[in-house]
Amino acid sequence: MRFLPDDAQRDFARSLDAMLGAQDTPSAIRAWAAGDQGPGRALWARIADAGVLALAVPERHDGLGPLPVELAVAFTELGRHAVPGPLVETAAAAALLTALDDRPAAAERLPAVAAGKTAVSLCPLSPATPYALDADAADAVLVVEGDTVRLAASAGPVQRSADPARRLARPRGGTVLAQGPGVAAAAARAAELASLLTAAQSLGLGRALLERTVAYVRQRTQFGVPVGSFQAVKHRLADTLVALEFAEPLLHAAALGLADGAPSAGRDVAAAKVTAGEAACRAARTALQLHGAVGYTEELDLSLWIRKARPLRDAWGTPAACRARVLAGDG
Amino acid sequence: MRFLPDDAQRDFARSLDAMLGAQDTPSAIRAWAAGDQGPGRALWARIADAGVLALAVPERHDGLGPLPVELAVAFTELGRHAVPGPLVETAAAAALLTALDDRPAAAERLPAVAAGKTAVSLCPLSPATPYALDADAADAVLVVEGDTVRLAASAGPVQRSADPARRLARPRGGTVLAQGPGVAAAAARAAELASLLTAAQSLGLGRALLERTVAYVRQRTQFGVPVGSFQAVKHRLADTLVALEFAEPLLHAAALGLADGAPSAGRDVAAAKVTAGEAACRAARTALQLHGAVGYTEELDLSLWIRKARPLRDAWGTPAACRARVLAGDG
Amino acid sequence: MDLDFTAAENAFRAEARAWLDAHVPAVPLPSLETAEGFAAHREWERTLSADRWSVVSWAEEYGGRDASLLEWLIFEEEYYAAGAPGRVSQNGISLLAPTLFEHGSREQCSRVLPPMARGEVIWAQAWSEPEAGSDLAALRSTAERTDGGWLLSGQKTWSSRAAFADRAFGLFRSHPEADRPHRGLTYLMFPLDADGVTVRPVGRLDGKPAFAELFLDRVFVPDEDVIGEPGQGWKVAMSTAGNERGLTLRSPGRFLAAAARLTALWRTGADPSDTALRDRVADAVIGARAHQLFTFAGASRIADGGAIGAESSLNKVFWSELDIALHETALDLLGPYGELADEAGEAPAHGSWAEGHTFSLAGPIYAGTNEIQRDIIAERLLGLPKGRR
Amino acid sequence: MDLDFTAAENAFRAEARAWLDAHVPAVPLPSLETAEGFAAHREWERTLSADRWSVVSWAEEYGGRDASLLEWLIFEEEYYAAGAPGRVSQNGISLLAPTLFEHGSREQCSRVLPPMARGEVIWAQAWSEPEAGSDLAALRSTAERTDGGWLLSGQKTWSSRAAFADRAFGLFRSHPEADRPHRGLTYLMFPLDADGVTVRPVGRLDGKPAFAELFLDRVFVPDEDVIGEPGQGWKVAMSTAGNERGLTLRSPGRFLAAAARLTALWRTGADPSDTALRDRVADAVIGARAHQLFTFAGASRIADGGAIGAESSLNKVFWSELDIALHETALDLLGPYGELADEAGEAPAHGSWAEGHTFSLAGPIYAGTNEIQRDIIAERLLGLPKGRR
Repeated sequence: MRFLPDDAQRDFARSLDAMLGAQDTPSAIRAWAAGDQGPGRALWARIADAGVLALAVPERHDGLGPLPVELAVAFTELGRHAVPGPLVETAAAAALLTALDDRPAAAERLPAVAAGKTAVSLCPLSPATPYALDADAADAVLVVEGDTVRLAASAGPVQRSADPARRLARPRGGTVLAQGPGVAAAAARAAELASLLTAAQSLGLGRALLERTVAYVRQRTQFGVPVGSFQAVKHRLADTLVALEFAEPLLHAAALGLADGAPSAGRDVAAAKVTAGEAACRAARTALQLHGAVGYTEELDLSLWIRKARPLRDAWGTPAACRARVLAGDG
Repeated sequence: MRFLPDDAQRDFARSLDAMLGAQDTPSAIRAWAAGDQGPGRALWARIADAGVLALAVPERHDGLGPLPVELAVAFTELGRHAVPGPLVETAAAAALLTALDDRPAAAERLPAVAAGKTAVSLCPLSPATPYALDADAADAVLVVEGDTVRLAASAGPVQRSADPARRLARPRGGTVLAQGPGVAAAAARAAELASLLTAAQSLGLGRALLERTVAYVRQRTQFGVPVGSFQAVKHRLADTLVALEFAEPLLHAAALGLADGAPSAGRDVAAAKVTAGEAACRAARTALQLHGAVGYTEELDLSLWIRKARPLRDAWGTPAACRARVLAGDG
Repeated sequence: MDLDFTAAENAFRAEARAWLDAHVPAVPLPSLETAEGFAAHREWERTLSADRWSVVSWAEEYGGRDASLLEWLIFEEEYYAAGAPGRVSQNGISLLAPTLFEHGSREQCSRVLPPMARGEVIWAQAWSEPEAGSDLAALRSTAERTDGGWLLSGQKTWSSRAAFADRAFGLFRSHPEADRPHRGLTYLMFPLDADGVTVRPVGRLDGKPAFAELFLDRVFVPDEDVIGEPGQGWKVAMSTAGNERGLTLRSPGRFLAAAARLTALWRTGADPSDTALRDRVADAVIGARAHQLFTFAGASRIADGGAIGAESSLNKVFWSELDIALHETALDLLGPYGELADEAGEAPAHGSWAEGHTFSLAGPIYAGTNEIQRDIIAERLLGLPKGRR
Repeated sequence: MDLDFTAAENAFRAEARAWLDAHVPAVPLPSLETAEGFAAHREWERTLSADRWSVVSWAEEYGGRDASLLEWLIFEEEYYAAGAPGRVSQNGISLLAPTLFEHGSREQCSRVLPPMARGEVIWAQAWSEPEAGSDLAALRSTAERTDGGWLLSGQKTWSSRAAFADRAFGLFRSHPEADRPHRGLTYLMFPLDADGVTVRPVGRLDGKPAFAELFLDRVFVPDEDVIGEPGQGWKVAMSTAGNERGLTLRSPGRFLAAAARLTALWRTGADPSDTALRDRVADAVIGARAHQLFTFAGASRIADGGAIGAESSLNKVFWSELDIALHETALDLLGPYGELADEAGEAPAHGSWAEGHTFSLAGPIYAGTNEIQRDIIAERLLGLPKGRR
């Protein structure tokens, strides 16, 4: 056992972090929120160039995957930089198309997904999940209902999320892409991957929130001393770190479980999802409180991160659903 | 509106506090736990002399009551001093006997209750409440089952509680004291009073825990400064005070509601019960943590207070039951 | 000890309720933090004022009803229960007016208060500065003595509602030679459209311009707009911070109404056997009731001639945490719709849960952070040593 | 990155499981914190030791199996899953032995370790003093130089298990002239039945004499029982505090087993639609798994030649809070039986939930309070200023 990212995984994360850090992601996020996907798609292309999307696509469709562990590592960095767009959904759609084993449908789209040319939104339509993320910005929108997968005809009107970079739509109409008993199982596997990668985003988001807040309280002074020298501030940040540090191994174990097709993978993903999601929410609350009024303004780039935490916590598995799943008897 | 204890209520509380403070209650508690009820019953007699038990008994049976507000004030002080024995149960039994309107049964016992000569245990027997508190030490044990009140024949074997001063027994056999459609309603009213007075005990207990912990951290030094100068310690104590300060008005309002027979009284009692019970548990955890190892020893008298918090929180209405009651549509 | 209202109080409640029934807009006004919403809310203040409901606790000569604190609480309960609009004059009414009552001249009161009551002049507060948030004694903006008045210079931040307001009030360093940082400050009122004032709106978390930054460059303020003695601004500002204000900054009526809406949401939309959500709804109901009762007790203490000093810190910590928990419960109850921004077409209850949630998140920060409130509780109510924290 | 065990590790697990299946007492032993239970647990140590299961990670010459850290974790998982008794030798094995391995002489190791492994000598720790709890540098007990050894005087408190143990180890002030309070201390071992030692048992919350106070009056200790250099005791004690110990003070196996018992309790006794309880059970299961995985990651880091320094503070905060939450959930699941003391005849699971709860409450206090752990996390892992707190 060596339950740590290996050198290649670490280097991959570091190079993604460096690449994304050199981009102006806040501007891309703000543009995306305003309906201008240009900068976001440019970022998307760079992420694809780095090989991230290919990790979700099998080799036979010009990909490198599926590699859930490397995807989790990569999506942690995407979360750290709050990259906008249906990245999780595109990776999950790749898993769905792969699992459907409908060669033409997969062959038609997966090479373009791997290359970063196609963004896909995906939505398991139900009362609990009526919206498809960024459907208006996607090149294709897949809708799963029961044993059917549809390719939606249009995105429908967009609803704004509390996270301005999340654009929520109710996809309409379209044609049936696949139907039959295998669809639900394939969709469930895709949803597990989506849940895992959302958890990874939460973890990265939470780490970024913590790091920036630590940096802020070290330099901000009140009452003649750095705010970070107050014990109440220190302890709050310490608790935030504890929450994040114990979410990470759950995430990695869940990724390994998905990679191995372990029977407990569904439970492991649920455990990682709720823990990382709650840890990021805690980090967001900490960031908001310790930045004080400045953290409460949309001008501060960090507010883009703060507002992401809660929607990510609920996307692809609410805390209640995840906790129920952890105790569910089956696999 | 003058939603504050009046001078008479305040003086009553102060004189009870002074009287109990002059007794060696820790010894009485330890003796009670060991099965020696002598010192506890002596304390009981003084409490009755102060008029506390007469507050639960109507004038026609030589009492001064029923006066739920004054009872709540008094039981807050009994809780502050962690007085052992089935005091809540005796007051509730008085309410039950009064409500049953069975003059002989009431006339036989209530004057002795008011005079402090009769201690009564009371138990609404159900899977959730199988034990009668201190039944072995009581002069009478009333058991309510459905539409029947029994006078139990014996206490049965005693189970030790995590609070050593609470002796739990399963009363056995006995004779039927009352039966019929009025019993359940009378028992419900008695249970509401028991819940209110348990909440009052929790509040007093929590206040005592907080006060002693504040005193301790002011004098205890570590790292060259009083422990109470650390911000983490200060904030924890501040949060404990907040919890207690907002429980008190709920308690007083619930007592007023019972006194007035307000339709919302049941909900108000439940709100007070869960809030005071949780506040006392928080105070106990704070006391334990901030006393450190010394708080974890039974030698410290405060441990007698610490161990009371959780059983009181659950007695006569668990937090879950109280929260459900708060949202119940009826009265 | 009682919780009884007098016949007069009950009549006051009935009158308020009837008026609100007749006047509260059927469709919620647009968000207070937008230009359109600000105008609509200003108009609403005029409507309130026309029937003397905008400042019930003030003297009649200034537009009020001489209502007692308890009557004010009753009015607030009815106001929020009726779903009436947010109060755009809140800063003026709850921060500036009490200061004027205590330290203002009769002339100042007569000049400033009636237009405030009518919503004709909306006031913004100008306390914080970039380097003086929690640490208000670190203020740097200056008031320089000039002929017949003062020249204000410097930068103020987090000036709530200043994006659309008419005038502002705040503290300025007038006596830089003072020996301690919280001395030598002066409390002044100034127009936001004066020469030398630049107002830069700042969006809050949901993007609404709920604040502004103010840049002041030798803005002239006549002596008549100084409140209290020059150099005594700290005392003037603090003297009204602790008493009624600690009880009334956020009225119980607000949380009672929110808890009632939450309960209705739970009853209509939630699985009643979901005890995890049920417990959180119950806690919100209990918390709102506790806050109301705590406030009644505080009002009784004030009626007895007592004061609410550091106890207002208990109140601040309690309601700010209650408000967040209540709104987070609502968002969880709303499931996928809890994520929607308030302006989203499908946002439940016209987006008011989303806006309420955003607003609640600021609670532990403004009006003295909860960290500072806990220090005050520990030091002043529990007697713990001051220490360096 | 993987979570795979080698064939040898799996074989080790199978061997441990088989042995435990065959040897773990069917009826739980009496509480470790009673005289009777202590004797029974000492006997159990002998049983473990006879087949070399008492100290698997030690060298074979001292009674171990040269097991790796990972094998130790495997053993612990199997041990607690089998419901095996608590470890009465825990203090010696986890606190004294690592110190001897690093700083003890070969002679000391040979003399002290084998009887420890066999449960023949049970060790108590003697760190704290009345005025030196969290602030260990404030120690006052003295070691005075004498012919061929040292004379120990003073008072030690909270000496876990000293009521029944044979020997103790701790720090004593040997060089009072040292310039800083944590210098001038010496690490010594001494017998609890020596002349001049008075042991006064102290009951913990549930009344069990889990600690003792030690009064020392010129207790002679020969030079051979000094560990490391005289005057260097602080360094000696601290050098082993941060590495593996931070990972292994409470093994993941303990919490995994407790979470499994909790889940079983929930499945058999609880209303499955009670989501409030369900969520807490799920959190315990998730927490135990997270703690296991965090430990695997730490073990991997150590295997890579890395160190676990301040990260052990993360671990301490996490498991101590997990342990309390887990046990409080159990007590709530047990309804009215959750109140029963462990020796009550009707106490569920032979009172082990009650005893576990009592034990868990001490978690945030011992081995460095959680307040201090959070200071360490903030200062050493997050780089926040030390400050006066």
